[in-house]
Amino acid sequence: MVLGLKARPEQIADMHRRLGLDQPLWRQFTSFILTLVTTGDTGESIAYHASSRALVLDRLPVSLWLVGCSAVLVVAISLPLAMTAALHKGTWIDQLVRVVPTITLGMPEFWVGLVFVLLFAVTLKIFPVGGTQPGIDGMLYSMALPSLTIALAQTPFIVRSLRTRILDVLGADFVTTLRAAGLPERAIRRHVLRNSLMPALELYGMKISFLIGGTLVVEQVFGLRGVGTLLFSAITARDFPLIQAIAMYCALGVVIVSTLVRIATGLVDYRVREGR
Amino acid sequence: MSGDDNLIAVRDLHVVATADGRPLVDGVSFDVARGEAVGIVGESGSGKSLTLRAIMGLMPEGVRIADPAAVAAPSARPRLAMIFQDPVASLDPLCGVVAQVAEVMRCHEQGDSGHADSAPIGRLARRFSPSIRRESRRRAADLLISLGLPESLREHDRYPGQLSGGQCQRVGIAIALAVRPDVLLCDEPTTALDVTVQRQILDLLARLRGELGLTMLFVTHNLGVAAHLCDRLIVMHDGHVVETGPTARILADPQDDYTKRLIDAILPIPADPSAKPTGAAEEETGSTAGKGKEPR
Amino acid sequence: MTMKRTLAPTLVAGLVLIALIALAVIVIPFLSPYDPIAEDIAAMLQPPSLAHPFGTDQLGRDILTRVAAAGRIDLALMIGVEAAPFVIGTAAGLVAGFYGGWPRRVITLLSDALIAFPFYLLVAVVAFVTGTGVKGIFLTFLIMGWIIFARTVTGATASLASAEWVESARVMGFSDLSILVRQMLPNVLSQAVTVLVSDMVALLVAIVTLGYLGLGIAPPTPDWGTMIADGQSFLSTRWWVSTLPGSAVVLVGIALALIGDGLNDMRRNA
Amino acid sequence: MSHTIPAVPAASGGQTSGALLELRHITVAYGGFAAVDDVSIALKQGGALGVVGESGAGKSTLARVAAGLIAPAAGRTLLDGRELAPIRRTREQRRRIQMVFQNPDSSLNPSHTIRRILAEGMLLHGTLGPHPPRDVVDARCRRLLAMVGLGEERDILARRPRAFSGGQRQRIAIARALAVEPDVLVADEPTSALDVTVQRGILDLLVRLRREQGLALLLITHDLGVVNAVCDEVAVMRHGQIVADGPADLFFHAPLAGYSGDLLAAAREVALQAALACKPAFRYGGKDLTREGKKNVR
Amino acid sequence: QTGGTTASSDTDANASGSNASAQTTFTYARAASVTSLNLWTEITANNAFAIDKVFEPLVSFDKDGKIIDWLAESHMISDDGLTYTFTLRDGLKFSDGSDVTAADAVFSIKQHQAEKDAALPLTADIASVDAPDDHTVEIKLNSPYTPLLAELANFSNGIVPKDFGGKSEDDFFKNPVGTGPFVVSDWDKSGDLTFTKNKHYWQEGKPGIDKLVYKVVEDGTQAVNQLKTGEVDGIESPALENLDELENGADTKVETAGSWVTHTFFFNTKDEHFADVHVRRALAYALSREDVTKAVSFGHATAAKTVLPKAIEYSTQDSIKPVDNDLDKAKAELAESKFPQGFSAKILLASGNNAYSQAVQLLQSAAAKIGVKLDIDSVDIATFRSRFKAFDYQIMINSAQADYPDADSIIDFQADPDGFSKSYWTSYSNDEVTKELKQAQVTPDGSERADLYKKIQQTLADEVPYIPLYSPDIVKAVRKNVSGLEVLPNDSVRFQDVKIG
Ligand SMILES: Nc1ncnc2c1ncn2[C@@H]1O[C@H](COP(=O)(O)OP(=O)(O)OP(=O)(O)O)[C@@H](O)[C@H]1O
Ligand SMILES: Nc1ncnc2c1ncn2[C@@H]1O[C@H](COP(=O)(O)OP(=O)(O)OP(=O)(O)O)[C@@H](O)[C@H]1O
Ligand SMILES: [Mg+2]
Ligand SMILES: [Mg+2]
Repeated sequence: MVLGLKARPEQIADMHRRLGLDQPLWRQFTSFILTLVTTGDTGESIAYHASSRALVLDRLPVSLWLVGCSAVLVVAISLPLAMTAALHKGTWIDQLVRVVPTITLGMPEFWVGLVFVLLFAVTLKIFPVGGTQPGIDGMLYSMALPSLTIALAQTPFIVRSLRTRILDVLGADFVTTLRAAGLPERAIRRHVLRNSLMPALELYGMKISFLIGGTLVVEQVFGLRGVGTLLFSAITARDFPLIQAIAMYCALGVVIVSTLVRIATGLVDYRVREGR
Repeated sequence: MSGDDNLIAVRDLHVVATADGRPLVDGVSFDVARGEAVGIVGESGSGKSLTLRAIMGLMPEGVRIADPAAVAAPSARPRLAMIFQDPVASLDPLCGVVAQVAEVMRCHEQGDSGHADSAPIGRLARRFSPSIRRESRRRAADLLISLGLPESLREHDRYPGQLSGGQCQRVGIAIALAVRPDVLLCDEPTTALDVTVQRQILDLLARLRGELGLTMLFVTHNLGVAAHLCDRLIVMHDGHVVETGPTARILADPQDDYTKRLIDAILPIPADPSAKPTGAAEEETGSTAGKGKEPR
Repeated sequence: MTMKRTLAPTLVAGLVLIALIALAVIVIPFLSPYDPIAEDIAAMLQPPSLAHPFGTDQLGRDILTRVAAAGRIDLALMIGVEAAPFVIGTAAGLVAGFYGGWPRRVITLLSDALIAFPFYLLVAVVAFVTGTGVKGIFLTFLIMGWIIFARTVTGATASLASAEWVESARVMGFSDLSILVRQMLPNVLSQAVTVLVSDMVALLVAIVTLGYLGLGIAPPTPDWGTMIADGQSFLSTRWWVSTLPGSAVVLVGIALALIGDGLNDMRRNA
Repeated sequence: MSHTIPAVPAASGGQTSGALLELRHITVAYGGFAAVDDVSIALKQGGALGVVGESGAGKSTLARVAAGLIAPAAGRTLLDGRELAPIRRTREQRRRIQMVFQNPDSSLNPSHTIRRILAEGMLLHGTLGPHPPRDVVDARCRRLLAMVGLGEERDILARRPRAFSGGQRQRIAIARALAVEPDVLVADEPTSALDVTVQRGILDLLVRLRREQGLALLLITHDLGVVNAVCDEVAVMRHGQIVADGPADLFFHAPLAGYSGDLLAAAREVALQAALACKPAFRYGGKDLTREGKKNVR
Repeated sequence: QTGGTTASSDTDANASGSNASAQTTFTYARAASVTSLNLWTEITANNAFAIDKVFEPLVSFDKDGKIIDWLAESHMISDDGLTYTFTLRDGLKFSDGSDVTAADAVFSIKQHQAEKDAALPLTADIASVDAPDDHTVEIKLNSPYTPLLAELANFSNGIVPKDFGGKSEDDFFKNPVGTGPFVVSDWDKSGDLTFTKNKHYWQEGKPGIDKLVYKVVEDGTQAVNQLKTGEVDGIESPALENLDELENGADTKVETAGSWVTHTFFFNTKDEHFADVHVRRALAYALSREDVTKAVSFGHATAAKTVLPKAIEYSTQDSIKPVDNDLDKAKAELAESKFPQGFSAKILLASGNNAYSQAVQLLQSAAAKIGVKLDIDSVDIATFRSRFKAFDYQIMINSAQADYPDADSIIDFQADPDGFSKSYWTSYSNDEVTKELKQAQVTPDGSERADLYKKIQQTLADEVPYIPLYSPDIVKAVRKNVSGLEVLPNDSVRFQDVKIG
């Protein structure tokens, strides 16, 4: 927009001085870290004239919902698919489970998202086109398509590694023991799954960074007012303090999530619990 | 021995590789009578394990039984349980050993109590009821301790990785016993263990056989072990049974060429000069032989 | 000769597919009567037809020709950008897995710290500093890309490091470097390559997504990402503009995934 | 404190003179727990020491110290009376002490061909001179394989370890160790995974090399039958210490107390009956039982 | 047939008339959030078009850019062009119910003059602002300044209550009170802004809707889809490439107005290449503006021949002879230049704008035809702004927009080398042009002024400091059931006549 061109250079310089933007980048960064450590504050956003922490915290719920729903969906899709494929190894079911995620593997999230919107929201009108709706059920309703989009991008990796792992475990001696002991298939699957989960969880922990990164694009496509869209506008506005704040919260999020994943692996495997 | 008393009857069993139809087990037939202990010995790759697995109905991937009727039980299907070679690998590494034994116990009790539990609600209640879980855990711990595992298992469960090989093999035996089997199939259950532990396990199996009247089918490549435990031997070579008969007879007077070579290859351990020169006496002193000599 | 390990069928399928794609990408621009970057406004946004099998884009350029021309860039970029992280990550993983101890701790810490920053955020920040385009993509992948290789190779190496054949090589008198490169590497390479293959798809998708975010390759250089992104606003009315370049990405994805699967199968069955 | 086997003048481990390989007062600790605790052994040229003992006694650890794979917390290793660095050994020192590992599944690099596995050591040490032509290498590899009873197939050198059975792999590992013409062979349970007929072949070879080339053998096993067939000296380990050592004849014939006795008794119990049943001669014992045993090994 | 969203269900209720308390809400999808409502310091569209819903100036302009009286019932300009007299309407009230007096207007204008961070300062040389009585506002100038009336029509000259109704300036703009049709009710600075209708609005019976929601939908495609399903009732800036789809949609339509915007290639005449007029003319001849327009506008723009858009008075769009689309002449011009063999240069492009990226590619291939190699330097919008403002570019594409309906708005900004924009950061300087544009500022409207602007436009067209490309229609997409939306040429809209259903 051209409005904005007429801002006087003195004003800009003045604002930059006020916000410390006339300093070199590294100086800005160290002072950011210093204030962060000493006061827990992440500074003021240039574009929004508001506390960056307040901005991020305000957007956080939507992103957390999105990440949470996608994480759940990833598991809910991957586990049964991988299990089914492994149990039917070599059959057409297996091929199907292996090939279909391969197709989505090459589809960028924004494109899948767009197609979903056109299909399920615009044409079939099953889900909302975008944005969020109030209440828990409204949230779940609005998260359906976005989280499915993210989940689809993540599942191929998880399904493939999980399937391989389940196959390995299915061939393990202890499964034969349990079979020989006459345990029902359901109970055996539980044992197999628990033993297959570890590497998948580790991969999941690694992918979580991509998952959180993926929210940026998906929030954009679905018009969700989360941290991702905030970041996007912060980038286009060169709102450096805000970018720093978001990066920090993202890193915090990733650390928390990978800690949770580590705790989860600990629950699954006592060897992790005991520090191996 | 009447035919009805045979718990296992294998008739002309053929196992082939799925890929190329190569015969792996090529027309094996034998019976095992109730209460009998039969050993299968033979060269590596002769089809011993496959025969056992065929009886168990657990064929590994890549092979199949040509005629499934070959291993049909002659009378009512006996309960089978199996002990495997590698004691540690044959237990779920992420599941406590008491829990594993208890799970198998619960599963077989459900099966036993028949009609009353066929209702799904009953089954569910049984599966999730904490009291039933506690009870089965207690009995699992009892069983494990009676097999010589540490008392502390009552208080806290341990994972297979936290037990020694010999202890794991006992857990494997406990799992097999939790099935309350009529027939115990053992696939080289002691080769991975060192001699002292090996002897303990063999003693344990002999004792259980005496106490529970188990029928046993025992695969090994160690003729010594076979002689120690089995009434009768089946010698396999290249997918065929080459010789069968009472243990003592086969060892003393092998008929088949391969059996002869097998026995010939045994490395002897020089006899204890102080021992009484009779095999029978040796057997009676059994496991306490060492202690008897302690005073020296 | 039995030494020739038979190729897994999935691998063969993947290789054939990628060969076809490579062939198409190389040959089509030569055979095509159209220039991938010459505009023809009169022919803008035509649906697929005999003259333009993939239709034309907003500037009337033949999409098929452009998809092929873009393939050259994108596939070359994919390989070029992935090479350095692959080598660095594999080397780091070998060292970390083999020695354990502090080398492993340092590498784990470093990768944990980096992975805490979501990928696109990093791209954005790098684009901030270096400007958009290939440079930024390259730099970001250098920073982030090695991690997945390092982790995979670390795990694989560590599980082999105590194998007795490694000790045999020591006893035989081989130096550590020689053990790492000549003994260890061949055994972990296939796993690293499997990861490489699926990571290449991820990279390709990332490049495409960067195009969508406006941080990708600058026009007029045809690039799948920019093509898909440019066409996304026509998705409901002129589907071909974005979907057909998109299917090229999907096809490459399938081919690479098949190769990865095949390598996996071979590793497990060989 | 080691109990020496009675009725023989103490062959104290510490000061064997003229020994080819000597380990003195070796202690290896894993986080405070001593896997090997002040152990001394000595090997003469052409000698064969059998180390027996229960699982976890520290046998393999001791072997790894001898082969220069782990540095002991205390103790010295001497070759020809000269001290060896615990790990940083010269190439030549490495060549002279070779080791065969217990597990046939993991002792060969799965991605290398048999040719490469056998040849790389020879090329490294120049056993065949500098830059030997390929056919010379191949011929040497074939001779080695023939030595361990393998190698009729034409393509054998191009195969990879997966294409061999456990017993075959074990033999390839032995061939690889022997390829560089070592003076000492440390063999960690080289036959435990094999069935008796295959085991026989390998032991045969080891005995022959001892006799013909003066190879010194440190044989670790828990199979007393193997010790009886191959070794002239025995050391019994338990809890990281040598609890008994001495000549093999005495070990098998003198009545033993304590752990060694238990071990022997247990082994006899499971093994002897088979022998009893089929070989009356063993039962009544001619005086030359060990000789008898070794005669079987050919 | 409706998507079951808030807006549509409200509408249904309203249409049936069964529920008197039913609220009609108009949800307007916008790309950015409202961050401030301070009418003096704010300038960007996201804020300006919220401010103009709350505050209103004395005069305004209509759909065609014609100045009309607004809060003033009438206005008078003295013959010497030095005195402007405005008479306020009767019964004007602020949204809090208090009366609007001339004192409020005086306060507002003076406050604007005093504002040191003013974004659109009044450039006229004002001698005094007075309120002779409650209904009259009088502005006196030291020298004539013809564009004053147009400047006053700007949103930044809206009327606020005197002394901010007793509040501090900061507090006031957090919860502003104005005469506009809407009142801020719920405001998330990084998100949506909800207005409710001003019950005291001076236009009887208006606005026709109870609630106006500015909903932030950053992604254009997302906005289009939301409009299709009725999740929003209108889109502020639909992409041109989506227009035919929206025009022909079952539930959607578009509303247009002539525009004050021209998308333009700018040359940095400080650069050694583009200091040469022949180089600039060569590129202008090489390029076909018709093609650019066709490629990016989908029939919703006119190719620009001159710097002034057609909707602005004195534009010579229909008569001027531009330097355009003649490859032979292009080659000839280049041959005459200092770089007859061609050269290479970079086009600065802000990423994320599809139309610009297409246009740039067209210039690129046009240049290639005469041996000039142009590379595209695509950067984020913030970098873009700081780069061109530092004259750190060679060619860029940007839009030139009039803020108020006077030719001076554009000409002063784009051709005055001493203005703070230095001829729109091209550093273009032509003494003749400078002299003429200064003179046009003091010449009253009429043929004399028209002649001046005609000359200026021809010079600019010949010397090509920039290549005007196309002027897009101002387009708003709305649901079919929306009526009464007035689209303004500055890209804003008036909602007071809007009805749904
Ligand atoms: N899953 C399989 N697929 C194909 N062939 C198999 C498979 N399992 C076993 N075989 C083959 O079947 C034959 C018999 O195998 P089996 O395991 O019964 O031998 P075994 O007598 O138990 O030998 P060992 O003493 O070594 O355990 C072998 O030649 C083996 O290669
Ligand atoms: N890397 C290690 N870290 C910690 N403890 C170890 C390690 N390696 C071996 N140990 C422990 O050291 C002791 C001796 O191990 P070692 O492998 O030497 O026994 P071994 O006599 O060879 O037994 P086996 O007959 O089972 O091979 C064991 O208690 C073992 O658990
Ligand atoms: Mg077997
Ligand atoms: Mg060992």
